[in-house]
Amino acid sequence: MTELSAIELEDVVKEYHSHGEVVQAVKGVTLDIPEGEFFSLLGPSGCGKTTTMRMIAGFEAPSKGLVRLLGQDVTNVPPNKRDVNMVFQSYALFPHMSVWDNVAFGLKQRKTPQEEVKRRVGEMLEIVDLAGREKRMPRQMSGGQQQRVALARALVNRPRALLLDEPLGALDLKLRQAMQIELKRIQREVGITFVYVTHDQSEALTMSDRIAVMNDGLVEQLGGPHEIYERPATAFVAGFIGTSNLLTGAATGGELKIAGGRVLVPGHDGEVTVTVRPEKITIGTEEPARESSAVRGTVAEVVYLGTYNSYAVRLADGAEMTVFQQNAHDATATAERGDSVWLSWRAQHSYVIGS
Amino acid sequence: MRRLTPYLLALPSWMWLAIFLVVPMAAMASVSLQTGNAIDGFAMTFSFSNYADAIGAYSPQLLRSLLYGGLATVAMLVIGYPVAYWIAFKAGHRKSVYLFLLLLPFFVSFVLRTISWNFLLSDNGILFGTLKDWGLLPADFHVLATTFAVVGGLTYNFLPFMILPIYVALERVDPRVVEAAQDLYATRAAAFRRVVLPLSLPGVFAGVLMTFVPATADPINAAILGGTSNTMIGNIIQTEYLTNLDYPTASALSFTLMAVLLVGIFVYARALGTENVLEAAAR
Amino acid sequence: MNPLMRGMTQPRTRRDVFRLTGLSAAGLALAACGVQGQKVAPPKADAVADYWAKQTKNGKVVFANWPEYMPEDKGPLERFKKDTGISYEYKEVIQENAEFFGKADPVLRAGQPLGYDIVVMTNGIQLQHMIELGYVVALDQSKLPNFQANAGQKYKERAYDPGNKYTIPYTSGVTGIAYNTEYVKDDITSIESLFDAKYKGRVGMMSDAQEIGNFGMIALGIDPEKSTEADWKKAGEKLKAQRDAGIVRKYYDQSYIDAVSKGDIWLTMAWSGDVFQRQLAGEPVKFIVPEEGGTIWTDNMLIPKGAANPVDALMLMDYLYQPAVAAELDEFIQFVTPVPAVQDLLREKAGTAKGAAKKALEEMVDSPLMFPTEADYAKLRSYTQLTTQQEQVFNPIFQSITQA
Amino acid sequence: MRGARFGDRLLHLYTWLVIVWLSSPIAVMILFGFNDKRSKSNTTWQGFTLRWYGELFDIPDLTVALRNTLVIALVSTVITVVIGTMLGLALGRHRFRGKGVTNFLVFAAISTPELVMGASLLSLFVSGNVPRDANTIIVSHVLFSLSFVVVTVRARVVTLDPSLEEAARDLGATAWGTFRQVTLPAIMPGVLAGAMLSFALSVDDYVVTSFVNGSTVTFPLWIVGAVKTGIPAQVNVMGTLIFGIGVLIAIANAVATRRRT
Repeated sequence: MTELSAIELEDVVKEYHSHGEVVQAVKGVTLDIPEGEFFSLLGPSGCGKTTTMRMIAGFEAPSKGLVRLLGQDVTNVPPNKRDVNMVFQSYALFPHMSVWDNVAFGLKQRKTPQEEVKRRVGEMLEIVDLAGREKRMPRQMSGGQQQRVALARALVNRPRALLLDEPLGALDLKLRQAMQIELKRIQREVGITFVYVTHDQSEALTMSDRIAVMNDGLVEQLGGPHEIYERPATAFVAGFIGTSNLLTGAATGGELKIAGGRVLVPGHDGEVTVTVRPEKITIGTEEPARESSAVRGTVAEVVYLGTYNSYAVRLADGAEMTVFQQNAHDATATAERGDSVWLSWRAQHSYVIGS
Repeated sequence: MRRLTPYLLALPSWMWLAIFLVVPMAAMASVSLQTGNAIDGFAMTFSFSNYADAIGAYSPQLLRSLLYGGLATVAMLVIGYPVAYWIAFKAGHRKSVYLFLLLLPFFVSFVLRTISWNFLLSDNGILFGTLKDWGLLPADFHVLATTFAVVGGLTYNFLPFMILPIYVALERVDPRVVEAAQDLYATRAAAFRRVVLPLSLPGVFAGVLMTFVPATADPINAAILGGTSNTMIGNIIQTEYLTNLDYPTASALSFTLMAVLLVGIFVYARALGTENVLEAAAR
Repeated sequence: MNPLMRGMTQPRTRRDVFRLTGLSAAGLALAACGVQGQKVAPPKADAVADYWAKQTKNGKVVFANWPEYMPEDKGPLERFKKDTGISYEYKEVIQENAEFFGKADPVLRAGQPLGYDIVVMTNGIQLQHMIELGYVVALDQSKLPNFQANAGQKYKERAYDPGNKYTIPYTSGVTGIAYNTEYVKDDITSIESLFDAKYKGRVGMMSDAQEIGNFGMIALGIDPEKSTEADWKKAGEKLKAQRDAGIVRKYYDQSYIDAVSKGDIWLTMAWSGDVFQRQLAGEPVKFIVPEEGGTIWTDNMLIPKGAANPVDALMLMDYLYQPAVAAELDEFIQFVTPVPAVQDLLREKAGTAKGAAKKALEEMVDSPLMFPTEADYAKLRSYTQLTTQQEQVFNPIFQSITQA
Repeated sequence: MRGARFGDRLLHLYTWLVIVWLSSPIAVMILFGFNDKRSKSNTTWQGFTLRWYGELFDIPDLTVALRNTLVIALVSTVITVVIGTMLGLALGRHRFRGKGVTNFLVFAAISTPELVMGASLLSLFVSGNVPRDANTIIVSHVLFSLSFVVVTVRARVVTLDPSLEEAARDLGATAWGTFRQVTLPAIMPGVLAGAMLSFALSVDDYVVTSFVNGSTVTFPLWIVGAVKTGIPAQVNVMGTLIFGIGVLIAIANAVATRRRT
């Protein structure tokens, strides 16, 4: 990689001491985030993603390991001397300051000339569409407006990287979707590195260039959205990102026998875990051709979801598989509850985890 | 029902304040305009000169009280703020324990505390006597019967009333707001000055109100710890009322004191930029 | 019915409650009738007889006194109960004359009973007000046989209550000079020592206008009892010069005794009983009556107006004049008893006692602070008697010094 | 970061210094509760004894006075906290007519010199023919503590997020349930601070009490009276016990919170 790394974490560990016990919140994370990337830390709550970000911001000192910004070791540099800014989950706007004063805070702290402060704050309020509301106090604004103030307050400083801690969590769905696009647009415009912490996988997939999926203090998988979705490195990732059907068993001669059917796993032998995305599966009443993976089952539930139908199909051993079928032609379902059906999918859609 | 709620909430306190404060105060206001003496009786003469006479006679004590009260308040603020700050942000789940410890000496009667101070601060007592024996202090060094002792006593006796409201205000400052300031390049000092301090001002205001006012009116510290020229206005009111039975003068002085304090609080609130003084006064 | 009561008993609408102004008006009305004067002429002799003729013994008495003025086992009261069958309630509710008067005045002025049958007050302005305002029941002299028989002559001739019309003494004390013998090596004999620049910053004076005024006058050779306004002013000037020269450390209330025994002040105006207790505790303090003179004060028993059990009260007051009872009381209080026979009784007791108790009793018997000699008494002056008008001149002269 | 930690430690030490300073006269008081004094004065050390602890309740009036003080403080604190919190809520949350006057009265109650308050209350009780006893003391203590509770509670209420209460109502809570489960916990630090102040003010008060006590004697009243002839050592012991019980409560509290977390 020729580009300079905006943020590097080198085997970073964070331990807390609580009543004589040591709790590891982050158990050794190594990351290398190039400049200009939209990078997401994705994981369930308590996985260590927020702690990791707070170490980048400087609010927590790592117990072990190094943090580098633009190649410089900042492990022991306080947050006010780090050229990164943060958008807090609850925004953390200064309740006693107007919108203008909130946004101008960072510039004033850096002794920016007054004229420039005026110009840049004005510009930034234009960008986030808050021009004309400079005198408002935070508590007089809606959640979406507060969110934009928080964004403006961080971006106006033109940081080398912007850290966002679940910034859209408090917004309603429509607004959240609009802001996702907005954030992406702003990121492209200002061209700075975004590190985005979220537990919402669709948000991460929509916006990120790369995603680090974290679980229990460790990075389980690091890669682009497509890679993470299509080729999950672990069962956890497969389960956490989207919906997955997990099938396990011993394969012989590139074929895995399961109750009521077979899964083709060319080139694999022995114990395997296979993941199949529900939208890759075809549901039908005829037995499919030999070259497909196929399994028999009974429809347990059909849910109409507008653009597609979701089927829950119970296999002979009691396991359930989820199948999505596009409503491409008409809205009538292929099968009803209680019908006996065949599920089939192509060999390349069976992804063997860890391969 | 909704519209009645505030009235219902305020009603018990209103009754209390109306019956036990307003009525007696009105009576006192009337007394302050009367003339006469305890034996022959007092008559209402609308003698506003009572005020002029009382202020004329006791302006040195009045000014001294404001000075001592002000000094003590500043001292309390300087001493108490860091304590409130530490408890609010750093004491974790032991906050209430620390607050309790700070207030505990005040569950023991003030007379006992004062007697103990007298003993501790005695010219040749266990503290100064020892230091004098070691030659660390001149023989005629003394703290009792000085202005310092009076202001110190006021500071001591009202300190918890400064710490508690500041603590209450600081306790609700979101720590993330402080982090946000640091994230935006503010040093710890700047984050304190620009964010924590302004957010704690309502508590500071309440603390100043709760300490400056009673400290200025207090007669006890001056009587016990003061010397020959430390008499405060509270002592004068006490003498006029109890010894001289000059109820009009005592009442006039009390109202003057309250008026001066009210003006003082008003000016202070303005200096803080509070729009509505009475709102702020009750904050 | 007064306006407040009316306001509280009548049904009212919510609106009325909010009308603070209305209540204020009630307050004004209340104030108007709150401080009426009621100076009374001394009751005629037959009125006194009439009053007492109507009273009967009720078998109980409520005694309001200062704390630590009665042995913890309440011995004298218990014996009174046994001898007379009169039960007692003893309340230590008086902490200061001024404060006690301050809270008794509105009650008595409103014609309500104080709730006590006997009250103990020091002679001085407040006691004088009590008498002048008619707050005190005139005593039936015929029912005070023990007092007549056993009280010392001086205690029957008190200027503030000639003929014991309203009060009889409970105990007495002397105001003189106390000094700390660790710091003052000379023998103090004169009141002038209090004005000596040698003791700059080490002199304590009393804050009470009467006490300090008396000492100012005694220092100038003026008898306070016969003083005039011009004398007060002269005394005021002398005391002001003393203060301005930095001689006085502080104007004290009761707290002077701690200050002098710790050495914060070296010499001070003082009350005899306080000093004697410190001496017994082994503290280096000494009390003298200055050769120019000192003052004598007395705590007096009186029956407040409206008392429920005046006959029983009078019986108890007189009972305390039995020498044995007075001795028991004095042994505990250690001030000057109005019953001279106590000295012999305590001497007898010392003869049979042993060890530390014997030593303590012997010290008491020999102490001029508990039993002043005739020579001591000769030097003692009483408080100035002031009319209300005079008081309005007298008090400011001295308060302007002590409360600068 | 290391500098910050050092600063915190310094402040921690400082807080303890202030606590020690505030408690230092109590140390002397505790010490002299063990003084084997022979006379009535208790200012010079005359040897160690536990005698006063054995004879703690030998002065019946003093025992009664202490009990009175504690009962009065408890009752008046409860009343003050209840009605003061109500007014604090009204002032902090609602707009209503008479708010300005109320604020003024709250200020006036703080700024009235104690002596004036005591004297005027006595006049009121006398005029209204109200007998003076523990009840009138409680009434007066509520009066002078009220403002302190109102001010601390109100300071807390003004920053309370109203949507919290709306959320509770939305989840089916009754008005009272909302108050008990949402509002009250949220304003609790203010209420507790007010309660502590109120209790301390009541236990400590001398001036106002001395006017409205009738024949009821409280601990401070008894002590002030006893100063004239020397305070018995039992007073020190009682002060020590009050202090000791307080410290025990603080320790128990600390232990309990440690267990919980």
